[in-house]
Amino acid sequence: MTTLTDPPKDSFRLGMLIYDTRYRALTIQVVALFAFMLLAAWLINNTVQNLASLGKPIDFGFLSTAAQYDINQTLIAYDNQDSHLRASAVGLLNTLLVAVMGCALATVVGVLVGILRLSRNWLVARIMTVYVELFRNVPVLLWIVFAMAILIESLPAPRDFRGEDAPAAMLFGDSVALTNRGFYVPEPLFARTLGDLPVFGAFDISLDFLAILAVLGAGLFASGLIRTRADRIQNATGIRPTTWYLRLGVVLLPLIALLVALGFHLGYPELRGFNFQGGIHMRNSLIALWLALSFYTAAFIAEAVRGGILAISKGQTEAAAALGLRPGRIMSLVILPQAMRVIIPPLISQYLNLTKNSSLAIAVGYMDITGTLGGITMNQTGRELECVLLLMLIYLVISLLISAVMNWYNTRVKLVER
Amino acid sequence: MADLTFVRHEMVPEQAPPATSVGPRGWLRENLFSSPLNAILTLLSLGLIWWVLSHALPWIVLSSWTASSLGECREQIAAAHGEGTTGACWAVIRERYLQLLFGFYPSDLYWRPLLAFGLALLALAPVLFTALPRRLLWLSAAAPFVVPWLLWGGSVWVPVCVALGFGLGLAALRVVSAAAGGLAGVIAAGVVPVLWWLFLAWVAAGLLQAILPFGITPVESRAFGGFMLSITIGLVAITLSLPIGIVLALGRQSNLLIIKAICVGFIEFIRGVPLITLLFVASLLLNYFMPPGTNFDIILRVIIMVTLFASAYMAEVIRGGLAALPRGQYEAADALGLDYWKAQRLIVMPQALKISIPGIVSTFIGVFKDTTLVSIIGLLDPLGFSNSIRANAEWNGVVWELYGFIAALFFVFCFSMSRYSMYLERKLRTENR
Amino acid sequence: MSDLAANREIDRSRMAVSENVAIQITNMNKWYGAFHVLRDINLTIYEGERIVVCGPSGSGKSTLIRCINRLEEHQAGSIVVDGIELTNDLKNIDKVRSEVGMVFQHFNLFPHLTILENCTLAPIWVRKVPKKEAEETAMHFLEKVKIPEQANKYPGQLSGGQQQRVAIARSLCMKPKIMLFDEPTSALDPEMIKEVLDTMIELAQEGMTMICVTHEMGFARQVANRVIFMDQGQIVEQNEPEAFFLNPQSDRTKLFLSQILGH
Amino acid sequence: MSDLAANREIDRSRMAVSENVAIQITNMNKWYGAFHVLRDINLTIYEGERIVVCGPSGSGKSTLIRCINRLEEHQAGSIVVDGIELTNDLKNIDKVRSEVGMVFQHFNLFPHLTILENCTLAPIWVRKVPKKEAEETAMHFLEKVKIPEQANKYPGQLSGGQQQRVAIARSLCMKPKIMLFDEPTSALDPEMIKEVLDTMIELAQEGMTMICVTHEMGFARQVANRVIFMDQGQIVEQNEPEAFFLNPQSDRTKLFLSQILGH
Amino acid sequence: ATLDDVKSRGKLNCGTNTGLVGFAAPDANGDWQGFDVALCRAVAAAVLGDQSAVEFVPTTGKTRFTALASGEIDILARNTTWTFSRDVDLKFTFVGVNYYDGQGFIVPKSLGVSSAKELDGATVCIQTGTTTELNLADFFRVNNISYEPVPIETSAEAQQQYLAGACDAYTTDASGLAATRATFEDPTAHVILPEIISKEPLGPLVRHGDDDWADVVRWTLNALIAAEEYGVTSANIDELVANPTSNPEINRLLGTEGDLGAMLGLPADWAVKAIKAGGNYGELFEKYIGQSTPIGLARGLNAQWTEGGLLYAPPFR
Ligand SMILES: Nc1ncnc2c1ncn2[C@@H]1O[C@H](COP(=O)(O)OP(=O)(O)OP(=O)(O)O)[C@@H](O)[C@H]1O
Ligand SMILES: Nc1ncnc2c1ncn2[C@@H]1O[C@H](COP(=O)(O)OP(=O)(O)OP(=O)(O)O)[C@@H](O)[C@H]1O
Ligand SMILES: NC(=O)CC[C@H](N)C(=O)O
Ligand SMILES: [Mg+2]
Ligand SMILES: [Mg+2]
Repeated sequence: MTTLTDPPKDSFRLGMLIYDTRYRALTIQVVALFAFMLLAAWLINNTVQNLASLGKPIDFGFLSTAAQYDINQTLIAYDNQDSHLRASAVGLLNTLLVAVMGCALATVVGVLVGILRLSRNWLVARIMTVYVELFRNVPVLLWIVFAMAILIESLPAPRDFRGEDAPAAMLFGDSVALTNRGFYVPEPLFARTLGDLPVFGAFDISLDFLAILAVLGAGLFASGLIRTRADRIQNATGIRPTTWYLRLGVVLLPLIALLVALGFHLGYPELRGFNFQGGIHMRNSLIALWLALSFYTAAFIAEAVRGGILAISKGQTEAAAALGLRPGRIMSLVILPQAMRVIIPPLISQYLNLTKNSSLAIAVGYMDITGTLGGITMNQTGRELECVLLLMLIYLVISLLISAVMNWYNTRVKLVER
Repeated sequence: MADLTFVRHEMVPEQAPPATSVGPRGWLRENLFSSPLNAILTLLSLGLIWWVLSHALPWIVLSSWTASSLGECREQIAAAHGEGTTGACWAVIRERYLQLLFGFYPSDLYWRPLLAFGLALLALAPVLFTALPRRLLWLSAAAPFVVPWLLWGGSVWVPVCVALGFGLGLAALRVVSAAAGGLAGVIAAGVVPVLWWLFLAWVAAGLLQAILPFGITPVESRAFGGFMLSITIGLVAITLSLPIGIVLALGRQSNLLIIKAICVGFIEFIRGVPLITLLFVASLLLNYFMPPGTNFDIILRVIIMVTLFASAYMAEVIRGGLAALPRGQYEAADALGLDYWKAQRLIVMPQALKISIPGIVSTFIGVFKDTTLVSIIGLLDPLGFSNSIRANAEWNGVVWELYGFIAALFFVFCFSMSRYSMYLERKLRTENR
Repeated sequence: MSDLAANREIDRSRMAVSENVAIQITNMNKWYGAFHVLRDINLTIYEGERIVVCGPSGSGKSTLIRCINRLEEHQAGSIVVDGIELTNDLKNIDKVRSEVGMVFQHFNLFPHLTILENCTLAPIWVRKVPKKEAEETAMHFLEKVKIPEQANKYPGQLSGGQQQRVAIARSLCMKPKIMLFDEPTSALDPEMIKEVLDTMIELAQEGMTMICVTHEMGFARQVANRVIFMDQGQIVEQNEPEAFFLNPQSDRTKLFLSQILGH
Repeated sequence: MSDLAANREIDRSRMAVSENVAIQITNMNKWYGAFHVLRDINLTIYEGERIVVCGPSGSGKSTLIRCINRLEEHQAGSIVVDGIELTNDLKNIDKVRSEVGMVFQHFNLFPHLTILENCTLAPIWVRKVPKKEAEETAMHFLEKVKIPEQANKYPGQLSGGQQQRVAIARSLCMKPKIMLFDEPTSALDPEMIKEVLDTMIELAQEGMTMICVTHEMGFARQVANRVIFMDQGQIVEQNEPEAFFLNPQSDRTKLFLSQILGH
Repeated sequence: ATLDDVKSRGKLNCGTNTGLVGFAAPDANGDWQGFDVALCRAVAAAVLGDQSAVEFVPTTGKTRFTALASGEIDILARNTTWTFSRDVDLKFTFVGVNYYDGQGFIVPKSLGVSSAKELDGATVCIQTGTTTELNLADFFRVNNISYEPVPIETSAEAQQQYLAGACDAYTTDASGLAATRATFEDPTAHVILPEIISKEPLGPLVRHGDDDWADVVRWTLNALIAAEEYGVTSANIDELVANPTSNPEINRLLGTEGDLGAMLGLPADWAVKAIKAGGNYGELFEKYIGQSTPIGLARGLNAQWTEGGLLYAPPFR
C-alpha cells in the first residue's frame, strides 16, 4: 500500500525545463525565439554587409528626387519633374482603381455565371461550365496578355476613323469610340464649375464631384426613408405600397436640378491630330487588365456562388414554395440571406486575390504600383531593396485591410446565427 | 360519401411516358425550351457559339504547318486558300514545340525529365490510393531523391547522402531519446541531419564519388525551360512545402504564444503580398540576404521563394484538415499515453493529411499556374520562351499560335488535375470515416 | 413502432367527414424521365378526412403528396384541389399552395429567421396580413404546439421535436384547408415523436383535412378514417383503419403489414 | 433506463476490494477560467473497487474523471494515482496515463487504422512491446469483447456497440490497473447498450478497478460497490448501491433519482 | 577574382537579353545567336579556349544589373547604354562600346510625319525600364510638345501594338527599330524619322573593382575591332598565325610576337581564339545585323575610324 506523504516541495531542477509542463512551454518558446532572432540577425547582417560592399547603404532619399519619367494614366496631377514618391502614389491609386473596378465587374459576372450555371437550360449551363473551366485552368497572366492582344488586334486604330468612308465609326451618335488604344467616352463637364478643393496640397478634388456625391447621398437617404415608411405601412396594413417611382424621383430629381445648375454637359471625344481628344480615355492596358482579372476571378466567384446556393438545401426552396411564396420572394427572403453567409467569405478572399493579381499589370504596361515603384523607379534608381520592401509593405497593408473587413463580416454574421 | 374501400387486384404495368416528356423532343423541351425566357437564352447561346466558332475555326484550319518563317507562312496560306486569308501559322509550333516543352534541356536526355515526372506520378499513387500495396510506399519515399537526381543528374552519391541525413536523424532520435529522453531526441533528430547536410554530406558524396564513381550527365538548372520548368518549380515547391506547411500549421495551432506568433506572421505575410514581389525578392534581393560570396542560380532562388509561397498556402490547407479532426482523437491519443509527436505522427497527421488532399491538389494547380510569373523576371518558362521565339527574325510577329499552344498545355494539365481532385473529394466523402 | 399515443383519449366526435370534395385526383400519371413513378392514381378526398398513406420505400408516397401542391408536376390525368385544377397556370398553383400546408420530414425551417419570423413570413408576404396580426396568429399557433416561449430563438437552438412542431405551426399560420405531412416523425428520437404526434392528433380533432405519409400505425389506428396502401406507384388498397389492419385484402398489403408490425 | 443486464447472473465472488489505495484525491479544486467546476473533491478509491458516478448534466462528472488521467489539469489539491502524484511533471503524467485506461462516450477509435492496429498502437509505441506480442495480446482482448473476427476491419465498418467494445479492448491492451468510463453507452442504440454493459460486467468480475460515469442504474446496482452522486461540482452523496437507490439521504439525490427512475 | 572564377568554373556566365532581334535570341536548336551573344562567345574563346563554354543568362531590363552586381553573371552584354549613373552610381565598369546607337522613332508612312517634332499629341510606344524612356521625356519636354507614352515590357509586344496602330510611333534604339522594321510584312510602309534624340553607346559591362577581368573583356572587344582594322578575318587567321606578317601590331595581336596574352593572364593565342569564334567585328556585324541580313543595318557610326566611323581600337602594344 502506498502511504501518502506530503507532496514533494517544488524545488527547481534543470530537468524540469524539459519535463515540467509549466517550464517546458517556456523553454520551447525561448529556444524558438532565440533561433528566430538568430536567423533574423544573420539575414540582416548579411544584407548590411553585402550592401556595404556594394556601396549602396539603405537609403530612402531617392524617393524625393525627380522621377523624370512620364506616366500615361494619372488620377492625380503628375509630370516627369515630380518625385518618385508621387509617381508611386500615382501607381498606388492606379492599383486601387483597377482593383475596385475589377472587384465590381468580377462580382457581377461571377454572380451571373454562378446562377446561370444552375440554370435549367442545358446549353446555358454547359456554356457557363466551359467558361468557368477555361478561365480557372489557364494562368491569369496568360489571360492578361491575351486580353491585351485581342484588344489591340481586333479593334480599329484611331486612324481608321479618319476620312470620308472610314472603315470604323464611332458609336451612339459619335459619342463613344472603341479603338485599340482604349475606349473614349464622353466626359462630364460643368459650365459653372465650383472649382477644386486642394487636399493637403497633394492633390485636388473637384467640388462639383463632391456636390454631386452629397446630393446623391441625400437622395439615397431619402429613398431609404421612403422604404422604411413602406415597411411600416406593410407592417400595419399588410399591403406594401408601390414606391419605386417615388424612390427613383427622390434620387434623380435633385440630382438633375444640381446638374442643370452646374451647367452640366458632356464633352465628346473627337478625332483631332493623332488621337481622339476630349472625353474620358480608358486605356487599353487598363481595359485588358480589368477584363482579364475580372473574368478570371469571376470564374472562381461563380463557383463560390454556385456552391453557396447549392449549400442551401433544396428543402429550403421547397418549404418556401409550399408556403406559397413566389420564386422571386423565395430568392430574396430565403435563399439569398442564407447563401450570402456561405458566399461572402470566399468572395472577399477572391477580392484579395484579384488585388494581388493586379500586380501583373506590368505585363501590359499598366502603370500600377508595381509598374512605377517596383518597375521604372526601381530600374532607374537601382534601389532594389528599398523599392521591393516598400512594395511588399504596401500590398501587405492592403491585404490586411481586406482581411480585417472579412473577419469583421464573419463575426457579425456568426452573431446572427446563434 | 362514397365507399372508401378499394383493392387493386391487377397491378398496372409500367407505361412509357408521353412523347412530349421523353426522347429527343422531351429532352429539347425540358432542357432548352422549357419557357420563353429559356428559349431566348438558348437562341442567344447558339448565336454565341456560332460567332466564336465562325471566327476561330477558319483561322485554326486554314493554316500552315510547314513554313520556316512567318513570311513563308503568309505566302503559303495565301497560295493555298487565296489572297487575304488569315490563318494560323502552326509551323512555329512544329519547329519549337520541343523547346516550349523542355527548354534548353539536352535533347538526347529528354527521357530523364519524362521518366522523372512519370516516377513522381507513380510515387503519388500509393499515397492517394489506399488500395494499392503498401510496399509501393517505398517508391514514394525514394521519389523525392530520385526525381531531382534524374532532372539535374550528377553523381548518384549526392541524393544518397542527402537521404542518409534523414536516416541519421532517425537514428539520432532513437539513440538520443533512449539515452536522454524524448525532447532531447527530437532536438537531436533536428540538429544532426542539418549539421550533416551543411558540413559533411558534400564531403561524403565527393569521397564516395571518387571511390565508386557512378553518375549521369549533370544538367545545369539554366538549361531548364519551357513547360518542364513550370512543372519542376511546381513539383519541387509542393513537395518541399508539404513538410514546411505541416510545421507551420502545427505552429499556428499551438498554444505556445511566440511560436504561434512567428507562424501566423510568416503565413499572413506571404499570403498578403503578390507572388510577383516574392519573385522580385528571388531575382533581386535573395543574394543580398545570403553571406557575401554565396551565389546560387536564379532557378534555385525562384524555387526557394515559390516554396515559401506554397508553404503558407499549404499551411492553411493543412490547418483546415487539422480543424476538421474531432477533439476526441487528440484525447484518445493522450489517454493512451502517446506523447505529442507520436500522437501527431500516428494519429493526427495521417488523418488530417488525408482530409487535406483535395486542398493540396488545388494549391498545386494554383502554384503551377503561377509559375508563369517567372517570365516577368526573365526566366524562360513557356510564356518567356514565346518572347524569345518572337525575337528570332523568322518568327517575329507570331502571337496567337504561341499563346494558344501554351494555354492549351496549361488547360489540359490543370483541368485533369482539378477533375482528379474532384474525384478524390468524392472518394473521400464516401469512404468510411 | 411507437404507440405512445395509445393511452390518449381521442375525441372522435369533431372528426366528422363532410360530403364536400377537397381533393379529386383522376387517372393521374407521373414519370421521372422514363420511370413511371405514379400510375393511374384515382383518389377522392373529402373535407375533414384524415388519410394515412403507407407503403414500402420507393412506392411513390412522397411523390403523390408532393403532386398535390405541385412541388412535382404530373404528366397525365388531373388533380383538382379545392375546386382548382392544377395546370401550368402559375396563379392556380399559388392559390392551391396557399391553401395547402405541408410539413416535411426534415422540418426545413429557415435557419436565418427566428421561430416567430418563420411563422409570420408567409402570412405577411403571401396573405398580405399586417405584421402585428401575423404575429398574433403565429403566437396563437405556437401556443397550440406548446412552444410559445421559444418564439424569439433560432431554429438551430431547438430540439428536433420542437422544430417539427414549429414547422407545423408555420403551416397553420397560413390557415390552410388541407395539411400534408410527409413522414413528419421519421427523423426524430422516440421521445420527440410523441410530442409531434400529439400535436397532429389535436389538429385532427379539430377537423382539419389531413393527408399523412407515416408508418406510425398507432397514429393511423386512432386518427385516420382511411388508410391508403401504395406499392409500385399505385394505390393497392384503401380501407378504414380497423379493416385495413385486421383484414387486409391484397397479398402485398399483408406482406407489408407483417413486416411493419412484426418489429 | 435499460436494465437489460438484470437477467444476468453476476458472480460477485471475484469482485473483492483490496486494502490498497488506487486513487487518492485530496481537496481537489478545478476552475475553467473563473468557473469553479470541481469543488473540494475528496475521494479515496481502493484497488478492485467499481465506482459509479452519477449526477445531473454539467455537474462535473466528466471533468472529475478526466482529471484522473490528466486530460484536464487541476489547480488545487492533489491527485495521486497508483502512488504517483499528478503534477506538471510530464514523466509522471505519461506513467499514469499508461496505467489508466479510458473509454469515451464517442469511442474515439482511430478511423484510419484497423481494429487490430487500433489495439496494438499504444502497446507498440508506448510500452515498446514487439509487434507480434502486441497483436497476440490484442487478439486476446478482442476475443474477450467477442469481436475477434472484426480485427482487420476499419472502425467505420462496425456498429456503435462493436466500436465501443473495441475501444474497451484497446484500453485493456495497455494492461491498465484502472479503467475510466465516461458514459460509455449513452451514444448507443438500446440493443447495443447490452453488448457493452455485458463486457463491462465481465471486466468488473475480473476485479478491475473501474470508475464509470453512467446513468445505467441497472448496471450500477449489479456491479458497483459504491455510487457517487455529484452536483454543482461537488460530491453530494456516496454510498453502496442498494442504500443509495433505496434510501438516498440528500434532497438533491432524491430529486435526481426521482427524475431518472421516473422515466 | 572573376578571371580565376571563370577559369576554375570552366564556363563563362553571360547576361543577355531574353530576346532581341539580331542581338540575342535562341534558335530552333536552343543555341543563342546574335551580335551581343557573339561577344560573349569571343570572350569565352579567349579565356577558356572554347567558344561554347558560355552559360547564357537571359535578363530583363529590371534584372540585368542585379544579376551582374550579385555575381550571377560575369559579364553583361545586353544592349545596355553606357551612362554616367550606371557607371558611377550603380558601380559598373563599361569596358567599351560594341554598337554606337541612338534613339530614334519609327512611324507608318501613312501618318505623313517627317520629323519627330511633328509628333505633338502622338501616342508613343516605349519599352519600360530603359534609358529611352527618360530620353523621350526629355525630348518632348525640351521641344515643349505633348505625347502619350505607352509603356511596354518587351520589344515583341511593342511591335505588335505599333503594327496594329495602338501607337502612332515606336521609339527605341535605332538598331532595334531597323531590326523591327525588317520583319514587317511591308517594311516600306514605315519610315524611321531622321532625328536621333540621344546617344546610346551600347557596350558590355562588368562589375566595378575587378580591373583584371575588365581588361580581359575590354581587350577582347578591342581585339575584334582591331582585327577588322588590320584585315584579320576568321578565314585568313590560321594563315596569319602560321606565317606571321611583317606588321608587328598584327603579330602582337595574334600572339606570335610579344606576350600580351600573359599580361592578361591568358594564353598567347587568346585573341586568335576570340577572333576565330565568330570572326572579327566586321564579320560579326555582317553576320547578325548587317546589310546581308534581314535586319540590314548599315555600318554608319560603327564603321572603323579609317572609314569615317567611330570604331577606334587602342594600339596593341
Ligand atoms: N427527382 C427524382 N428523379 C428521379 N426519380 C425519383 C426522384 N424522386 C424520387 N424518385 C424515385 O421515385 C420513386 C418514388 O419515390 P418517393 O420518394 O415518392 O418514394 P416514397 O414512397 O416516398 O419512399 P420513402 O418511404 O423512401 O420516402 C423512387 O423509386 C425514387 O427513386
Ligand atoms: N473546456 C471547458 N471550458 C469551460 N467550461 C467547461 C469546459 N468543459 C466543461 N465545462 C463546463 O464545466 C461544467 C462541468 O462539465 P462536465 O462535462 O464535467 O459535466 P458532466 O457532469 O460530465 O455533464 P454531462 O452529463 O452533460 O456530460 C459544465 O458546466 C460545462 O459547461
Ligand atoms: N531596349 C533595351 O532593353 C535597352 C534599352 C537601352 N539601351 C538601355 O540600356 O536602357
Ligand atoms: Mg418519401
Ligand atoms: Mg460528461
